[in-house]
Amino acid sequence: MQLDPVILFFVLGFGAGLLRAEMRLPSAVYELLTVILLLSIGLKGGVELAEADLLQILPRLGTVLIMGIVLGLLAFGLLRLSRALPRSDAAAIAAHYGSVSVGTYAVAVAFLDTVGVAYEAYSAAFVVVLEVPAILLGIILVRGLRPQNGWSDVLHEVFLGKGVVLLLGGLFIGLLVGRQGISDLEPLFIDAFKGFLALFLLEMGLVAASQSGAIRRHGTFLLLFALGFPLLGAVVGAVFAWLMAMSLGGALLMAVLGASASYIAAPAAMRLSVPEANPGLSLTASLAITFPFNVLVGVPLYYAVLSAVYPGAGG
Amino acid sequence: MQLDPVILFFVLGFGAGLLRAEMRLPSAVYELLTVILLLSIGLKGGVELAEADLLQILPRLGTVLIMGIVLGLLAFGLLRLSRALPRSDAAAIAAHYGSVSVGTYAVAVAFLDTVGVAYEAYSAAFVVVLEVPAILLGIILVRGLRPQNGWSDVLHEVFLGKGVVLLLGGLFIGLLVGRQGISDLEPLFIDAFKGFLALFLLEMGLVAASQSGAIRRHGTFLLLFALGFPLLGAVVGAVFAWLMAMSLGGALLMAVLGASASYIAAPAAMRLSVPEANPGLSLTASLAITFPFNVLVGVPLYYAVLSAVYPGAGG
Amino acid sequence: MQLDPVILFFVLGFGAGLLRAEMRLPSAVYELLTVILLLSIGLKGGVELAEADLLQILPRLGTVLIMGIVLGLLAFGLLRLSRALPRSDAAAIAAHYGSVSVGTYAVAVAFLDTVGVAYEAYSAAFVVVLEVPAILLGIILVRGLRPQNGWSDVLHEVFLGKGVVLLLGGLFIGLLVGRQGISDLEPLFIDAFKGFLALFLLEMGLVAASQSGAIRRHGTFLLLFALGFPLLGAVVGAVFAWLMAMSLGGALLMAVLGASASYIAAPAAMRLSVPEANPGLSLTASLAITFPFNVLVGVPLYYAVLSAVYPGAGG
Amino acid sequence: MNRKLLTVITEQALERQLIRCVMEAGARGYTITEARGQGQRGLRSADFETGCNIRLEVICEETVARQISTRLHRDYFQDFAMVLYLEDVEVLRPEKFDASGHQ
Amino acid sequence: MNRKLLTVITEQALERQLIRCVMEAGARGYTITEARGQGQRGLRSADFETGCNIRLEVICEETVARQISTRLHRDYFQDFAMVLYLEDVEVLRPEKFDASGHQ
Amino acid sequence: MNRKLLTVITEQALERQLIRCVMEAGARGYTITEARGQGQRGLRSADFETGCNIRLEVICEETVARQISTRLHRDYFQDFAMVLYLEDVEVLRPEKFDASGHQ
Ligand SMILES: Nc1ncnc2c1ncn2[C@@H]1O[C@H](COP(=O)(O)O)[C@@H](O)[C@H]1O
Ligand SMILES: Nc1ncnc2c1ncn2[C@@H]1O[C@H](COP(=O)(O)O)[C@@H](O)[C@H]1O
Ligand SMILES: Nc1ncnc2c1ncn2[C@@H]1O[C@H](COP(=O)(O)O)[C@@H](O)[C@H]1O
Ligand code: NA
Ligand code: NA
Ligand code: NA
Repeated sequence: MQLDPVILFFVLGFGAGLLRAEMRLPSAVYELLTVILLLSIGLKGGVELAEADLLQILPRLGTVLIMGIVLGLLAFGLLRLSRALPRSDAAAIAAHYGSVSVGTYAVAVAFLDTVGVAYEAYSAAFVVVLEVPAILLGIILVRGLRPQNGWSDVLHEVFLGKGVVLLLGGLFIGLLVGRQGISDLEPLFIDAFKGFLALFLLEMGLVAASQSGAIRRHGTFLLLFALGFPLLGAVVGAVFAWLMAMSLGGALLMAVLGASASYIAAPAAMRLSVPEANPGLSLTASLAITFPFNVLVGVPLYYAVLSAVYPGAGG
Repeated sequence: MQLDPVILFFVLGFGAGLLRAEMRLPSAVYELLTVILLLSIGLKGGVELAEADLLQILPRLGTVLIMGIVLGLLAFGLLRLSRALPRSDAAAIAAHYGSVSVGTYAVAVAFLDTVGVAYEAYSAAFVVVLEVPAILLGIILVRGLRPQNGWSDVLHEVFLGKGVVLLLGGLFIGLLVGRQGISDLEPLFIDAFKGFLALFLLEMGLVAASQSGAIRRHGTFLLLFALGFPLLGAVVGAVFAWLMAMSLGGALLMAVLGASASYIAAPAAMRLSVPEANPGLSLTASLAITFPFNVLVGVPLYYAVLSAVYPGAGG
Repeated sequence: MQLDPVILFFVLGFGAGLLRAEMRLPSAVYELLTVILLLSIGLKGGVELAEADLLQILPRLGTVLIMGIVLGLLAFGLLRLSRALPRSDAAAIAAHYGSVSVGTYAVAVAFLDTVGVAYEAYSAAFVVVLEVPAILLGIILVRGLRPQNGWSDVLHEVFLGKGVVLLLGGLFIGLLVGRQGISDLEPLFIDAFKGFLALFLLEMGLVAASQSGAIRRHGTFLLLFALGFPLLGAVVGAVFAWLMAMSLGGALLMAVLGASASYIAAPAAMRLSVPEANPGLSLTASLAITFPFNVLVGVPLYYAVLSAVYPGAGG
Repeated sequence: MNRKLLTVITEQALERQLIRCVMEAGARGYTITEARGQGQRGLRSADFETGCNIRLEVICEETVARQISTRLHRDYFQDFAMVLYLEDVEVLRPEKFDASGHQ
Repeated sequence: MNRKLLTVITEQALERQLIRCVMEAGARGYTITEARGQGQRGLRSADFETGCNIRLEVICEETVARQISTRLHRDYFQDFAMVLYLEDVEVLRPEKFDASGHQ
Repeated sequence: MNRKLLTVITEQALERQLIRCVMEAGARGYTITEARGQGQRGLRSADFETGCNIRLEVICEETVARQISTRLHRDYFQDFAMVLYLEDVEVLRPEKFDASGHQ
């Protein structure tokens, strides 16, 4: 199969980072890339929503919400069973893994475009839905219904973070103006998507490498969890996709949503609400282990397996 | 009529801003967007200038200069008559409203492209001309011919601000190399124009929302002026367009130039030259009231009216 | 001949800079542009490498390495003969002129695209090779084999600077995925290349202008050297191109590599390793004199001469 | 003429809470600059997703400074990266920095 | 060995004037960092078009510091957001910071 | 309760070396902000390719501060743009800043 160049950008960044090359993109550039990717995914999803049957999709959002809680509880349960971590750390990690990584989702979308497999682009709406429940769950698991600094800051962080607002905004704009309406926006948001994704992954590689020193510090248990849970999460995601009768492409996206862990919304929210949890632990797991794993191994692996076993995949 | 998605980006930004979502673009990104928009508008204008009769256009620049002074004096007169504001504040606001907003001009250009109406793209030169006279007028109205910190800093700020230099630079480059010559620059400066404008308006929506708290503080008089003066300014602009025998599209651009208020060059210049004027007042008016009004209501409104009444509009 | 608009952007920046217009791009934007240009040049080169005979090219890299040392020694010899500068300053300047400027290389590539002359795009690999030897030579000429702060920081700076890593990374990615593979990256990295180059040159014009005050301070000797050495370097580059039997386009690129002076890798490395050398001296020469000279005069001049005399140029 | 200058270096994530605490204690203003650094809780910079620091300065009366510093110790020292120090400074319009000051 | 450290926090728009004032008063240098903050004139940050602040530091002799602070008060305190404070600092090569110093 | 605050303003290029020097002298942390400015070695800002400055602060015991300042003088004062000054500050958990401190 053809090598996807965006993945090589991640490898480049990761390698450069390990060698301590001085080339982190300025944070302003990273933010610009994030904004463009979020809007781009949102717009594409919205255009598809405009052409889909909304009444059919709405109940699926509820199903996906349940998936977020299932994933969070699964992660928390496994971590507590292992007795390796205090309650607060287990809850914080559960919040990360029940939530999702938009970057990984973008890689899966690029993968499907490259191999030429159709998918339900409106799944962008699922990304939005999944941003929320696991984070709230994580907080409740530690604080009950009274987080450290009150709910208002937390809810603000979760619902009004860049991720939710831009994805949702893109979805609505795409939904309102339709495929024809966004045609003037395509050069920047659609045609250049893979180029921006390449730059984003270059940066993410550098970031992941800068965290990788922490892996050793946090021990093999974390490593095992951060490599093992994605596999479980992918299965959960694929099962939910099957429950919702999605296509093979859609099933890959759902698997990736299940397998990926948040490294933007969750860290910020957990830092404020469960400050006694060690932020290094959950960030190392999601950013330095799970993200690279999914990008390099997970996406093609899940696809290979799904091609073979997913109902109707012709495998 | 088809909804223009760039406007929806403004709405998204404004809404997110009101909800205090944490997503302001870094200032570096905002500056990059400004630079690209200014150059893009300048280049397009220059290419048209290259194909137009320069001898016919030069006297029009003089006419437009007069329009800037007329608008500034009108605004100052109205504000002084109302007795609501001290002389310095009236002059500062007059400087803003006699000058123009490049962002609003870009929205009008995008609007005309969307509805498919031709326009004199060389009007970009008018934007440059209008940047200057009202600001100088505003200073003279307070200081006479001796501004607070001497003329040199002010003239520097006015003539060598980003706006004038980049617009003028783009115009000259477009004029020198012509349509054929800029073809390699088109992917970035022309094709992606609307995408960049969308990001710019997203940011402007956030900025406008962040200022909107100030509206209440400054009272209804300011609100009335900032909503009413654009209507007057649009009429003035349209009349000048008619005097210069411009097309319907050109008349819309002139109306928008008349209706819009500066929020970049004017604030910086007035802050230094008339520091006793309250900068919150003029910025709230131009940025939090007039800009959103023009983008959301003004542009289509002026166009609807002009379609009906402008000579030769076939209305 | 058709004026190349990217050169006019440099002129615009330079003029605006001389007038002290307030419009430097934020450093984050400058870094983004650098990253995109480096990757773009690398990718194009890599794609060509994928289609070329690697066994034929590898020995050429060695030849180019020798060229870097020849240029460095030439510059050092001339400067020492003149007795105008202490050893440390001569060595620092030699390091700059034996090394190369990627920006100038990009201008030459754009020039060849505009005039429609073919060239060996894999020359991007030569840029990487030339980044290194002259800098190490410069250090050794002053410190012998014991630089001020040890070799490790210096080697890190030289081999793991943005320039080498991104060019090399782009080359490898292009080489691995080939022309077909990078097609999705083209909108950002290939189609928009000239637009980004225009913005980059705008900024470089501003930077060069901001340094130009220093020219007077450093006297006419520096001016003469910074204008004269590029001519010599261009001849050296062309001779090496001829030795390697390159095309006319390739010969121009080699001439430009010979004529240009580093203003990124070399300054940083020399500052740490030969701190007693005056950084103003070498930066003024390379950035404020040689770079503008090459961009405005050198590239077309070298091309005109090569068209007339280069074997097989049909001149 | 003398007031206290209190400087707090801490995680960016706390900015909102910090400002609330400072203003509630009666300070009349504050200044923030972006910073990075290292301390007991390791390296903190934009290069690490643990994020940057902020450096907050407050000029105020000694009692206000003590109150802020007590509250910060109580609420954040255990779980957050935080450093805090006090200096004497001379200001020209001291009333501008007083909890009871008239503008 | 002792000199004064004068810190001025004010609107970015004044940078050019501020530097002129500092150098004319006889200071040998200055350092500027970007800042944001809040005071009598409200919130000042990049998020608001009123713009950011700058934080300027000058190490100099006491007389120079007094002169700068007097001029800033006279010219800018009424119309601009501005805060200004003085501290004692110990420097190692005091002549580097003196109006009459030889380089 | 009293410690020294040492501030160093110098070229960005020296950051790595500076941090090494500070930590080797026994400091327990440091804080860096980006700065620009002017001094004997001319204007230093992002606008000039000579580059920006950094402003490094270390809270530490007096002996550590003296040691850092001596080493910086010896190694860098001659060839690099550098300014350095010392102040007294009051900290709340002094052991957090001591070379011999227990975390
Ligand atoms: N000794 C010190 N001197 C100056 N800054 C310090 C020092 N220790 C810590 N800091 C700063 O305070 C932040 C939090 O410190 P800590 O809580 O010790 O991790 C660090 O990231 C540094 O920016
Ligand atoms: N009490 C204070 N402590 C620290 N910084 C202050 C204080 N008051 C004002 N500032 C800073 O000085 C700037 C101007 O203050 P003002 O003139 O009071 O609006 C503010 O934007 C803050 O950055
Ligand atoms: N008198 C001063 N007050 C404040 N900062 C200074 C002073 N002199 C120099 N600096 C800062 O220290 C840096 C290096 O100074 P120098 O070594 O004198 O060039 C300058 O770029 C300024 O940022
Ligand atoms: Na997940
Ligand atoms: Na107007
Ligand atoms: Na060279």
